[in-house]
Order: sequence, then structure tokens, then C-alpha cells
Amino acid sequence: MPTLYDILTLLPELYLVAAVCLILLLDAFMKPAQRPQLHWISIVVLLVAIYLVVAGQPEQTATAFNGMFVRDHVAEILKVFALGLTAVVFVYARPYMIDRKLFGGEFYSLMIFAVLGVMVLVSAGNLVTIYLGLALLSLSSYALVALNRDALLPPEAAIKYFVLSALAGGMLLYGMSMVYGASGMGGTPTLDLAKLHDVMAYTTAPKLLLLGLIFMLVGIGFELGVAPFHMWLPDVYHGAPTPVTTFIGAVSKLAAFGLAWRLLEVGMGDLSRYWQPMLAALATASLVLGNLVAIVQTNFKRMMAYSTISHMGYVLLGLSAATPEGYSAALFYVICYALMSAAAFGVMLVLTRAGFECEEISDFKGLNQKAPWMAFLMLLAMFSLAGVPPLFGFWAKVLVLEAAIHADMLWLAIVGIVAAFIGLYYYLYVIKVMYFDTAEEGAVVEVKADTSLRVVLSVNALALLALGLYWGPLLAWCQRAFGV
Amino acid sequence: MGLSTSVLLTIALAPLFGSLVAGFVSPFLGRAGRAVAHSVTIACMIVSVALSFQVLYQLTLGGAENYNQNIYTWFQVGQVNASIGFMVDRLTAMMLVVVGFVSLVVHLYTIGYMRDDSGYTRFFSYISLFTFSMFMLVMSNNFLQLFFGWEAVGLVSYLLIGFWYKRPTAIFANLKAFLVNRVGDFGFLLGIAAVLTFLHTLDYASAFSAAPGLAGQVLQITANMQWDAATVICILLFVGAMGKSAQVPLHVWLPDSMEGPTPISALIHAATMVTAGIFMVARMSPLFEMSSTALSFVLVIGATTALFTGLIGIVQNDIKRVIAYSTLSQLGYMTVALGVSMYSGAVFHLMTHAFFKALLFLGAGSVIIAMHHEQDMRYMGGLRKYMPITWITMWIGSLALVAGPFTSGFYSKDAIIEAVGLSHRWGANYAYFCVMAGVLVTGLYTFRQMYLTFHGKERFTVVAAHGDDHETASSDVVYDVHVSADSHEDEHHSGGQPGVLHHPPKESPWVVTVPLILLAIPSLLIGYVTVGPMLFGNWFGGAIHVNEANDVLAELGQEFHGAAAMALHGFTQLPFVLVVVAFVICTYIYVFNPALADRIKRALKPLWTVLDRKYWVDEVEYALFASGGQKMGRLFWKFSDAGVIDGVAVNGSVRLIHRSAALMRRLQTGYLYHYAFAMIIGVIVLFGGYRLFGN
Amino acid sequence: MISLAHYIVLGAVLFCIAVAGLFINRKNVIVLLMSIELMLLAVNMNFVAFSRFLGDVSGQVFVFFILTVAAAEAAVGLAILVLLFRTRNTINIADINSMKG
Amino acid sequence: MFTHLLSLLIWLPIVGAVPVLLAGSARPMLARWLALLITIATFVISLWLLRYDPNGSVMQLQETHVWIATWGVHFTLAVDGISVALILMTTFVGILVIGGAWKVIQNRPHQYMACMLLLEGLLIGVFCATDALVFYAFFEAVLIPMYILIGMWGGPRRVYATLKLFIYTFTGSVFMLIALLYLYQKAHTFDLATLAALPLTFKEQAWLFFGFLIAFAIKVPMVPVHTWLPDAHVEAPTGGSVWLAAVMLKIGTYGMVRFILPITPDAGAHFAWIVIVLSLVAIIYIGYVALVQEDMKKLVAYSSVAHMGFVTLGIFMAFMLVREGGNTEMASLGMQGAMVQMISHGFVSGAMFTCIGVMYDRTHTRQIKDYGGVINMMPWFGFFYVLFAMANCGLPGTSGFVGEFMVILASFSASPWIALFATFTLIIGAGYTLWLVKRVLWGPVTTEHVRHMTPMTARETWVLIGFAVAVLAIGMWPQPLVHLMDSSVAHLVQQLAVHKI
Repeated sequence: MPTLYDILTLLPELYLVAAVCLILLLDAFMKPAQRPQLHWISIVVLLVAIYLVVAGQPEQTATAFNGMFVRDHVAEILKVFALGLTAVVFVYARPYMIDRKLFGGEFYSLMIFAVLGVMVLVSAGNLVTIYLGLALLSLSSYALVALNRDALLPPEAAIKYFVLSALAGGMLLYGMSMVYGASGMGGTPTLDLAKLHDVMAYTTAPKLLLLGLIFMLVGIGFELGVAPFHMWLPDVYHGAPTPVTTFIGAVSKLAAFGLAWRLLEVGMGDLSRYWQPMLAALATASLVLGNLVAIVQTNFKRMMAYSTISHMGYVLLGLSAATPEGYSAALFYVICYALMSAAAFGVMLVLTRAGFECEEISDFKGLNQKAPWMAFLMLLAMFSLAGVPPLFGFWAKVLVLEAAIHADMLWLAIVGIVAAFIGLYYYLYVIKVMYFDTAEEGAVVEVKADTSLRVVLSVNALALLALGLYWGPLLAWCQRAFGV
Repeated sequence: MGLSTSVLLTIALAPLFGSLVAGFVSPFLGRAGRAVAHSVTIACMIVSVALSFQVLYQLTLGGAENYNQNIYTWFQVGQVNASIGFMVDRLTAMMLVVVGFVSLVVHLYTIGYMRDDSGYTRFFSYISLFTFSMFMLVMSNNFLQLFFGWEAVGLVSYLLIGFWYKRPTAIFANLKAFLVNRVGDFGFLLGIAAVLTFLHTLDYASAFSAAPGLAGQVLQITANMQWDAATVICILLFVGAMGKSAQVPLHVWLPDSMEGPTPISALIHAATMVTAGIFMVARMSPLFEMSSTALSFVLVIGATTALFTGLIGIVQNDIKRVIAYSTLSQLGYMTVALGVSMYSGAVFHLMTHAFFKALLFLGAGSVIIAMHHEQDMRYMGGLRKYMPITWITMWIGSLALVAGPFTSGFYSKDAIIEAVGLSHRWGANYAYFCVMAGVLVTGLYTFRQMYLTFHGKERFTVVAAHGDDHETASSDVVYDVHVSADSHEDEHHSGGQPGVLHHPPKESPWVVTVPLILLAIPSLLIGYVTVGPMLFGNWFGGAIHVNEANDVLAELGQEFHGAAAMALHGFTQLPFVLVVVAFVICTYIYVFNPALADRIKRALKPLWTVLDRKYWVDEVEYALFASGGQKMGRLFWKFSDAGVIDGVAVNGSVRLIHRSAALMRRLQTGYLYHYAFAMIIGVIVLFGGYRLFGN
Repeated sequence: MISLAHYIVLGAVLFCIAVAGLFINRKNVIVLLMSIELMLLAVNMNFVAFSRFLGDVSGQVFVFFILTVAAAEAAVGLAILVLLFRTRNTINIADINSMKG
Repeated sequence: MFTHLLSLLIWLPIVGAVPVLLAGSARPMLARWLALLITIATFVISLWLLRYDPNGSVMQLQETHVWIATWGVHFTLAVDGISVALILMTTFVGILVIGGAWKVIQNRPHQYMACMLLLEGLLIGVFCATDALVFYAFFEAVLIPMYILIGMWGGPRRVYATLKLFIYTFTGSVFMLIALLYLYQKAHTFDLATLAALPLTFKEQAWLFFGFLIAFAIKVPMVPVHTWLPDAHVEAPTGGSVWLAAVMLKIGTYGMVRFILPITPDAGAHFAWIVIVLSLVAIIYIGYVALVQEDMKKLVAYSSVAHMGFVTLGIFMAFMLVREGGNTEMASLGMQGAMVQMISHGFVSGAMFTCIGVMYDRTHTRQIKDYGGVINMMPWFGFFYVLFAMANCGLPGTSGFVGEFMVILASFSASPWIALFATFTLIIGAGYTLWLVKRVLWGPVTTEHVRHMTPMTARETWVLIGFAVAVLAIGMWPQPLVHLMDSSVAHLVQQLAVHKI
């Protein structure tokens, strides 16, 4: 029987479930004139959720439902940023949705469901919880991708996303089943991550366990979108409505990190010497591939997709160190990346309007003449993504590289470095287009009047600079979460 | 009582002040600026000269101590100290007087010569600046300041050769002059570095006192090859002298430098700057005495210069170039003197030469004025009745040049020749032959020049001025016509048919003739007065150091019984005979049988060509360094820089990246089943990887 | 007597068939959905077998969750399928490649 | 004020860029004046650095703020004599650059001026930082404004040039980053003083050495990684070129002094010959390349490479002299020469580029063949041009001479061969510089471009006077500068004498 304690531990999630149901009802019964209220309501809902997460955070790790649900600092950080960024995405999305007649309850409810999935996933203590969280996230994501029913690309993106993610999910489950079996050979079978941690010590079927590990890695790799499990990413980024892309780019990556950490460190920590080289290999592949292919992209969203692939490579750099420092570096990096891509897509969303997806890189031509401030924000985002000091992205890179070197993987660090200056090219190219080119007569860039959007976007982008100048506290927070 | 620092500072800085006023103040004063420029600069020069004479007086008769003090520290790193300071002994004092005097005279002369030049004030500024630099050079008490003066005079010479910056020839000549000098400085700077390395100081006094320590020190060139330190130092330093004093093969710049205005040719390229090298070697005598090898090197170079550049002089038609080549040859004599460790003799010849060569140049300038900037002697002749003063003074100069007894040139040159005869240094015999033959050569070109210019029948015609010519504008413009800013002067010079004047030539005004007279006096007398003390009286004292073994002068001094006796003795000597021979030949050819000249030329065509083309030294050096350098540069630039580094390494790798990117992009086919397949591949790879590297 | 191994192998075979169906099939999307279902069933087979032979129910509990999610997934999948057909009148996978590179 | 003098110097221009930016393109004059005032203020404040006491401790005006506690990174600033000299040069050049760009930049001047200020602040930061990570941050951040500067106000091929500049230099410095992180592993701090004291095996030193060398060699730039410089210079606006040549190249050599010498002395000594050879190649090979350039800016750019060769030569010769001959005397002379050369080249090349800018603003061409007889049109400009040309070919009395003189003097003690090749600059340098002067300045007016040239404006004159004063002052009396840096140089020489194995 669930105790009150369990309920309290789960309070943010339960609250969010209630809230999202409320939103659905409101959506159903509101007069069209009042619909816009939904926007603010959902934002408030998320902010309250953040409050609940932070306020209710126990000092020590707390578990509920016999360890099915874990509430620790890692989960806290991930949840806070996931909720916060979702709220940011709402702000960015509003004008876009209104322009495209997509504005309505389902968007908000689906988003909140997705973020709920993230919350469950990141604080899962059990394979079942992991799977449920993941399923909740992916199912809502499919729907979100296909939200724009009448356009040509979204359905294609959705089907690709759906099939591939189902495949990945299947493999993940298959792996889980093997792990479950292996845990039973010579001991009591379990799905509990904490218990799985020392299966390797006693199991009589280590091969089975390792096989399971490999299949689970596929699932992880897919969620992160690292090569060669990245194929879905460019098309989904490209096809999905930009706000959804932003969400997938920012929030899902946080979830993916949570998934990876839970499974690999909490669950399979003993096998690190097996999965370390595998992660390193995946990291190398995605660093090289992502940066290379991004160079030849002309579509901004696709370019960002490939840049995501490479950045997830850096995250793996941190993870593959398999040390608390490494994990904290990776967490730091994933947060940093979420902020950066949110900012980049935000600028893009400011410039899109009905009938004009500002998604070709060439659409940014001469932005500095038309909208110097927006150009400047984009410049910050780009330099940060490129990892040029003193911006935020640079320090994130430094941390993961340091972690890699610390784990005696100097060669991997050097791969990362090389990838960094290959990747430099396309970020600089965007800046070149904005600042050095003059706008064509045809393309009239205009900036949305939406104040909240502009304010939040400015805060988001300037945060990249501010955090670049003073990133100590965040790092401290991440490190504390991993008990460094 | 000693010399006061303030006096020396005034000597050095007064010209600088004048130069600054003329350069930066006058241009803003309009017409008045010209007056300001020449009056101020000349006033400053008078001050310096007067003080220089006073310094000389104090050092010789006043019995003042030699002066050697630092003015301020230029830099001090650890023990290495480089300062600006003065060292004034009799050698310096003499140089001060010579330089100052000639410079002053040239200043005066300039007033007339450059009267209608738009660059009037600029010119005064330059020559005063030059004087300042020269003073710094001769008064220096350390190698740094020496090098400063050395380069500074080079700079001014560069500016002055290119004074008429519109003339392509002029700006080619000044670039050439600077670069050739830089080749010399290249060695000179290395020499200074070597001095610092082996003597651990840049200061003269300490360097010289440490010089004996050089003996036996060696410089490791390669693992199994080492050179005597003293020799290396001296030869390197002398390379500098070769550049400044235009010794073969670095002589090529001097004839071209005649593109500059004539006063400059007189001041810089005859009297003072080109003798800096001689002065320097004399100053360094304690070092040079350490290496007989180096001195032999000096001797041979000097001898070669003395004879072979003189030969070129014979076939020149440009009046200034003749004198230029004679300058080269005379510098050769001085260098020879250095080569036989007869430093005081070299300096002595330097002094006499300064006077009579300046005189010759200014005289030539006066002629050129009269001939409306016709410099080709083939269109002159018979000028003596038009310009008597110039004629007489130039004869005086010429006599001095050919070392006619009793003239100043005689004493210096004859002493040198005899000293070479007495010397036993390696190469002395060759040198002796060269200097002796040089005497004949000197006679030939000198008399030829005098005859062509002043004697024989006039080879120019005078036609009345016609309206389109600018000279109608001001009736009596007989001055330098290249110089005013408008550009059609050059056509007038080169394009206008030669030998056609619009006014009959006439004697130059007093500002031109007075300097001639002022210079004629020392040209005649200075040798007679000073030969005794300067050559044989150990007048220079400690300034010049000669080892007993090398001291040919002492040897020579034994049969010296006063200037007059020496001169009379000179009549009986071979040099005099040679001069007479030369005189006879020239008189016959150019007075009685002018046609003969051409016949001889035709007869000796090959020889004549060789001389006319100056042994093709210019061509060879140009091909080697100028165009060769450009070819090399183009190769480096186009091939290695743009081709290899940029083309292959930089852009190549960029291209590679783009190619592979385009290739990888193809993997993203857009087909679901390919995507799925990629994932399966991923699984298989991970599995295989684990099978291979796992456990 | 059927041993655990048999079930595991069966599961493996099913899984392989499903995966093969995912990337060998070039025809239409329906088949994809079916293969996905098959894959999940293979997983279920594993879980059930393990939980049965190792005597632990949690595996079977997991299977229930999987089945539920599978149902939801199928629903969403079919919805997307409908959209796809609406926008381009085909569900042939070979035609779905307007985004590539 | 003095406790935070350095922070003030860094942040005043950087923060000052904000109001300049806010002035907007609507009020260009306001932006210009603001920028000018800020630079002047910075310069005036930087004069307080002269309180640096050469006889006191090496590092002075120390400042420490905890920055990243968990990583033990401190935002530490301090200066020694060398930094002081470089900072003063930076702030001085800063004023001249703003002045030089006054009217020239008509397209969004506020952004241009802001870039200038940003650049100035960052460069000052590079020279003050005594924490490796802080240094690296500034070192890299400099690229951002430079990229914008050249890209926005540059010439036709600016995109190629900027990308080349950015990626080239970034590529180099990331290897340095790896080296730094490796050191952090060993020392758990980025404090340079601590790193200097850190014992390292030769193998480690060798790797670190090359990590640092690549980064700094590209910035200097040394042959063969110099090819970004000519392109960048040719495309850059005058102000950009001046910053680039005058200050940005110096951060490369400054880095060598701060990192390679103290941290990897043994590897440095062992591999010094490589750098020496490359420096000599730079002096001669690049000299020849400069000789045949057809674009004035390219010519001066190449000559910069050659002159920077003297700096690297002076620095690494010190290794030879100390380690082989034990000749600290000459070593410090050479090192001192290198430092003086850094300062001097800052002014001389800056002046040269300003001169070219002055001509370019009138004719809008940089091709030498489009010029000839400029002096007929702009006599006073001719004066400055000749002066700076002479400084460029190292005429005594100008600053260009001092450094080269010291380095050559020292080099002879190291090896006569080094001296021989180094001294070639006397000829080649004069060759390309004066040939340029001949073709541009002297001669009759030949081209239409020149015929329409107008005399210098007062503003241009004052800018050039500023440069001229600096060039002549250092040339006539280098002792104050030398004295300022003397103890620091001595300290460097001690450091590179230390064996760390």
C-alpha cells in the first residue's frame, strides 16, 4: 500500500497529472475567446511544479514505492531544467502556434504529458519506471511532431520517429529482459536498478548480462541521438513544428541523459569497463559525423540536428569517463546544450511568421541590419555552441574534456578537440550570413512584436554569456548531485 | 684645461637645430622661409665650425686632454652598456674641422646653386642633418653611436641622391645607394656583434685596451674549422667601410649617386661621408693592428679600387662622373694606406682630398650652371675665357689631384706611394704597382677633363631664346633648371638637343665663386703646412696605434727633411714623371690633335668597351641580387607559400573535409529501412566490438 | 520437457523476424506496425519465460505494462499512418523520403 | 583604485562598449566621441602602471578573486615589466586606432567602435592574466571581435579571410587547451606560478611544449603557419590591421614567454633549435616573399612576419645561450631585444598600416602599381611614410633598430651563423621596404588615383604624429623601456635555466 510518504515524494508528478487533466477539461469547456488563457495557465502550472520540485527536495535521496521511484539531486536538477525549458518553449511557441492555427489545449497538454514522462524517467528506480517514463515521453512526442496535420513534412517525420523509436524501445526492452534473466541466474531476479548494480558479482550468465547491456545501449544511444542511432534526428528536427523541435532538442536531451545515467551508472555501474569503450566509440562516431555533415547543411534546423549529434558526442565524453566528475561534467554539458539550442531556435521562432518558415540559413541574411539585437542573441548562441570563450558552451566543453583526460582517455579528448574546430565552420557560417551579408530585397525579415517572447529569449541568450562569465555555482550544483 | 661637454654638444646639435628649423619651421613661413632656412642653418654651421676650430686649437696648442665621456645611457642590460657619448682627440678634432669647413662652404654655395629650386628649404634641412650625423659619427666614443651616425649619413645620402624625386634615374640611384650601403652595414653590424662577443664591450676605450687579448682567440665556424677572431672582426668591420667608402665590389653606388645635386656630390660623395670608412678603420687601428691578414685584405681591395675605377674615369664624358671615378680611385689610395698600417697617411690624404675634391666638384657645378645643366664634356670646351675664376680654381684642384709637387695632394699621395713601396705586407707589391699606375691614370683623366672643359674650341652653339621656353619667364635664370617643381625641366635636360644654349655661358655669381676660392687655398697649402706634424710628427698621438713592426711611416720619416725638401725630392720621382707623361699625352691629343682621341678609341675598341661598361659589375650585381632576389621571392611566394602551404595544406584539408562531408551526407537517404538498418549495424558493431575487445 | 533455453531461443527468433521485418520490408507501413508488435511480443516471451523459470512475478508484471503501452503505441502509430495517407495518398515506405541529406 | 587597477583597465573598455553600442547608428558622432573618451580614459588610467617598480617583486599589482571555487580557478591578475610595456602600448594604440577610424567608417560606426573597445579590453586582459584558464579565455575571446571587425568592414574576400583567421588560430589554441587540462590534472590549479614550479618529466614537457608551440606559433605567426596573416591583413579595415599587427601578434610571443619558458624549460631547451631555424626562415624566406608583393598591405603583413621572427629568435636563443654557454648576460640581452622588438613592432607596423589606410581612403586601391609620386600630392605624408619605412627597415634612431640590434648582438655569441642569417634582414628589410617607398612615394605622378589625392587632414596628421613620437622616443632613448622590463627579463632567464626533470 502506498504510504503518505510515497505520495509526498511523488507530489510534483501527481500534481502535474492533476494539472494536465485540468487543462484538458478547461480546453474542452472554455469559450474560444478565453483559449489564450491556457497559455498562461500552463506556464503557471509548470512554474508551480518547479516550486514543488525544489521545495520538496529532501536532503538525502528519497525513494518511494519500494524503490520504484527515486528522488535525488540529479533528478531534481534535471526536472527543474526540464520544466523550466518547457515553460520557455511555451513562450517561444505561442506566436508560432497562433500563426499556424495550431494554438490549442492539445499542444499544452501533450507537452506537459511529455515533460511528466521526463520527470518519471529521470527519477526512475526500476526498469519498469524507466520504460513507462520513456513511453510517456515518446508517445506524446510522436503526437507533438505530427501536430501540424495538414503540412507535408510532419507526418513523415512522425512516422520515422515512431518506427525507429519503437525499434529502439523494443531493443531496450529486449535488453532489459536479458538483464532481468541474468539477475535471476544465481540470485533473486530483480528489475530494481539499485539491486541490478551488483548482478555482475554473482550472476552465472554474465554473457547474457552483457548482451542485455548492449541492447540497452541501443535504446540509450537512440534517445541521445548519437551515431549510428542518430538517423531519426535530422528528419524529425526538420519535419516537426519548430517549437516541438525546440522541445525535443532541449528537454528530451535532459531525459536522455537521465536515462543513460540511471541505466549505466545506477544499474550497470559494475560493467563500466565494458560500456566505457562502447560509449567512447559512439562518441567518436557522432563527434565526427555530426560536425562533418552539419557543414554541408543549408537548412538551419537540419544543421542544428547534426550539431546536436556532435554535442551528444561530447556528453558521452563525460559519461564514458564513468566518474562522478565525468557525470557532473556531462550533466553540466547537457544543461548547457539545452539552453543553447533553446536560444538558437528561439531566435528562429522570433523570425518565422505565417507563410514564412525562417529555416533556411540564407533566410538570416543581413539580420544585423534588420534586427541587430536578434542577430546579437543568435551570435551569442552560435559562439556558445562553437565553444568559444568566454561563452557558456566553452566551459562545458572544457569540463567534459577535462573529465575525459582525467579518465586517461586523452585520445578521445583530442578527437573532441579536432571535432571542435571542424564544427567551428558552420557556426561561423551562420554568423557570417547574419553579419557580413546584406539582406536580399525579397526576404523581409521582421521581428515578432510579442514582448514576452523577446524578453525571455533575451534572458535565455544572455544567460549563455552570464553563465560563461560565472559558471561556478551551476557546476557546484551538478557536482553536489553526484557527490563529487 | 679639458674640453667642455657643452661645447661638444653645441658642435653636434647646432646643425641638428638648423636642420629642424629649416625642415619644420620654414615651410610654414612662405617666401620668408627660404631666407630663414639658409640664414639659420648657416649661422648654426658657423657656430659649429668656430667651436670645432677652437677644439682643434685646444687639443693641439692648448694642450687639452683628450675628451671621452658618455652623455647618456642608451640601454643597459646586465653588464652590456650602450651609451651615447663623445670621444674627442686630435683625429676627431681634425675630422670635425674638415667636415665642418667643407659643409659650411657647401651651405654657402647652395644659396646660389639651388636658388630657384622649390626644394630649397628641404635641401638646407638635409645638408644640416647630414652634418649633424657626420659629427655624431666622428665624435662617437662607442660602436653603437658609430653605427648610428653611419646609418644616419646613409639615410641623408639616400634622401639627397633622390632629392629630385621625379627623376626615375635619381630614385633608382638612391635606392641602389642605400641597398649597397646596407650590404656594407651587414658586415659592419656583424663586426660590432663580434666585438661585443670577444671584447665584451661596445666602448672604444675599453675595447681597444682589451684588443691585445684577441690574440689567439678563435671563432668556431664549423666543428673542425676555426678562424682567428681578430681577423674576423676586422674583415667584418672593413666590409662596412667598403660599403661607405665605395671600395670594389661595393663601389657601384657612388657613380650613380651623381644624380644628386652637385653640392651634395661635393659634400657627401667626395669630401666627407665616403671617407667615413677610412676614418673608421683609422679609429679602429688598435684592432686592425691585431690581424695582418685583415690588413692585407684591406690593402688588396684598396689597390684594386685605386687603379681600376680610375681607368673607368678615362672614358667618361659626364664631367661629374669623371670626378666621381677619381673619387673612387682616391678612396682606393686611402684604403691602400690603411692596408700598410699607415693610418695617419690615410687620414692625411682624406683631409687634403676633402678640400681639393670638394673644390673640383663645386667647380664642376659652376661649369654645369654655366652650361645650363649640360654635363656632357663633349659639348663644352673653351670655357676658360667665359669663367676665369672657375677655370683657375679647378686647375688648382686638378694639380692637387694629380699630386703636383707643393700642392696638398702631393704630400699625402706621394707619402702613400712611398710607404706602399716600403711595406712588406702580403700584397704590397701588387698594391705598389696599382698605386703607381694609378698616378698615370689619374693624370690622364684629370687633364683630359680639364682640356675638354676649358680648352680647345667651343663645341656648343648659342641660339637666342625662343618664346615657348620657360627661360623667357625670368631673364637671367642660369641656375639649376631641373629643380623647380614643374616637370618639363627633365625634358629640357634630356630631350633638348645637346650643346645648344640660349645664353652664352658666363661666370657664376660670388656665392658660387667665393666657396671655390675658399677651397682652393687649402687645396694648395694645407699639405705643405701640416705634412710634417701629421705624417711624421706623431701628431695623432694615442688616437692611432701602429705596431712597431708595421710602422712604415717611421721608416719613411727618416728621410723626411721638411715639406719643401720633400716636394723638391718629388720632382725626381717616378710619380712625377708619370704625371708629366700624362700631361704631355693629353696636351697633344686634346690641344693639338683632337681627332686622335677617336682614333685611339677605335683602335682600342675592346678595351674601351670594357671600361665604358665599367667591367659589367653593375649588370652582374643587378642580375645576381636585384632580379635574382625577385625571382627567388616570386618562387617562394607563388610556389611554397601560395602553392604548398595554402593550396595543399590549408585549403586542401578544407576541401577534404567538404568532400567527406558531402559523402557522409549521402548516408542520410531519407528511407526508413535504411535508418533501421543503420541501427542494426550499430548493434552488430557494438556486439562485435565487445566480442573482440570485451572481457 | 521444454527448457528455458527453448523459450529464449523462440524469443530471439521472433525478435529477429520482427527486426528483419522492419528493414527488409519496403512495402507499406502497416507491416512496420505489425513487426513492432511482434518485437514487443518477443520481449514479453522473454520476460514471461524468465519470471516463470526463475520464480519471480515482477517479470510478468512488466509484461502487463508492456502490453498496455504497446496498445497505446499501436493507436498512435495508426493515427500517424492515417495522417500520412491523408497528406500524400500513399503508405508506401519507398515513397516517404522527402527529407534526406 | 590601485587595488583593482588591472580589473579597471580590462573592464572599462569592455563595459564601455555597451553605451557605444547603444548610441546606435542614428548617432554616429556620439558613438565616436564616447569611444574616444573611453580609450583616452583607459590610456590615462594605464599610465598609473608606471608605478611598477622594476626593483620590486616581479609580479606586481596582484589581484585575486575566487572565480570557480569547485575547480580552484582564481581570476588572478598581475603585471610584470613586460606586461606593463605591452599594456601601455595597447592603450596608446587604442586611441590612435579610434582616431584613425573616425570618419573612415561610415557603415554602422557604433558597432565598429564597440568592437574596437571590446578588442582593447580583451587584449589588456591577455596581458594581465596570471591564471592559465583566464589567460586562455581572453586569448580566445579576442577572436570574436576580430572576426566581426574584419568580416563586417573588410574587403571583398573578407569571408575567406575571416574564416581562415578564426579556424587557423582556433585550431592552434585548442591544443594548448589540452595541454592546460593535462597540467591541471597534475597540479589541480591553473595558477601560472604554481605550474611554473611543477616538476615534469621530459616526455611530458615535450608534449606540452608542442601543444603550446602550435598555439602560439600560429598567433605570432611563425613560418609555416603564417599564411592566415596576409589574407587577414589585406581584407581587414585599417583599424583591424593595426590591432592585428600592433597587438594581436604580440599575444603569441607573450604567451611563449609566459608558458613555454617557465613551464617546459627543458623541452624548450631541447627543441629551441626548431624555433630558431623557423625564425631565421621567417626572417629571410618571408623577406623574399615580401619583396615581390603587389599589394601594399600584403607586403607589410609579410614584413610583420619577418620582424616577429626576431622576437621568437631572441626568446629561444636565450635557451641556447644559457643552457650551452651559461651566458646569461647575452641571453638576457637577446630576450630584452625580443621584448623591445615586440613593443617597437607594435608601433611601427601600426604606423605602416595607418599610412596605407590614409592612402587607401583616397584612392581605394592597395595595388602598388596604382601608385607613384604620392609625395608630389602629399608632401607631409611623405615625411611620415619615409620615417616609418626607415623604422621598418631598422634604421638607428628609430625603435625598429633597437630590438634587432640587441638580438643580433646576442645571436653572435650563440652562433655566428645565426647572427649571419639574422643580419640579412638589414639588406632584405631595406630591400622590400624602400622598394615599396620608391614605387609608391617617389617618382612623377603617373596614375589618375594619385593625381586626385588630397593632403592629409589634421586628424590623420595627429594620428601619425602619435606613432612617430613613440617610434622616435624608443629609438632615441630605449633605456627607460629596457629598465622597465629588465628585472622581468632577468627573471625569465633564470626560469629557463631551471632544470625541472
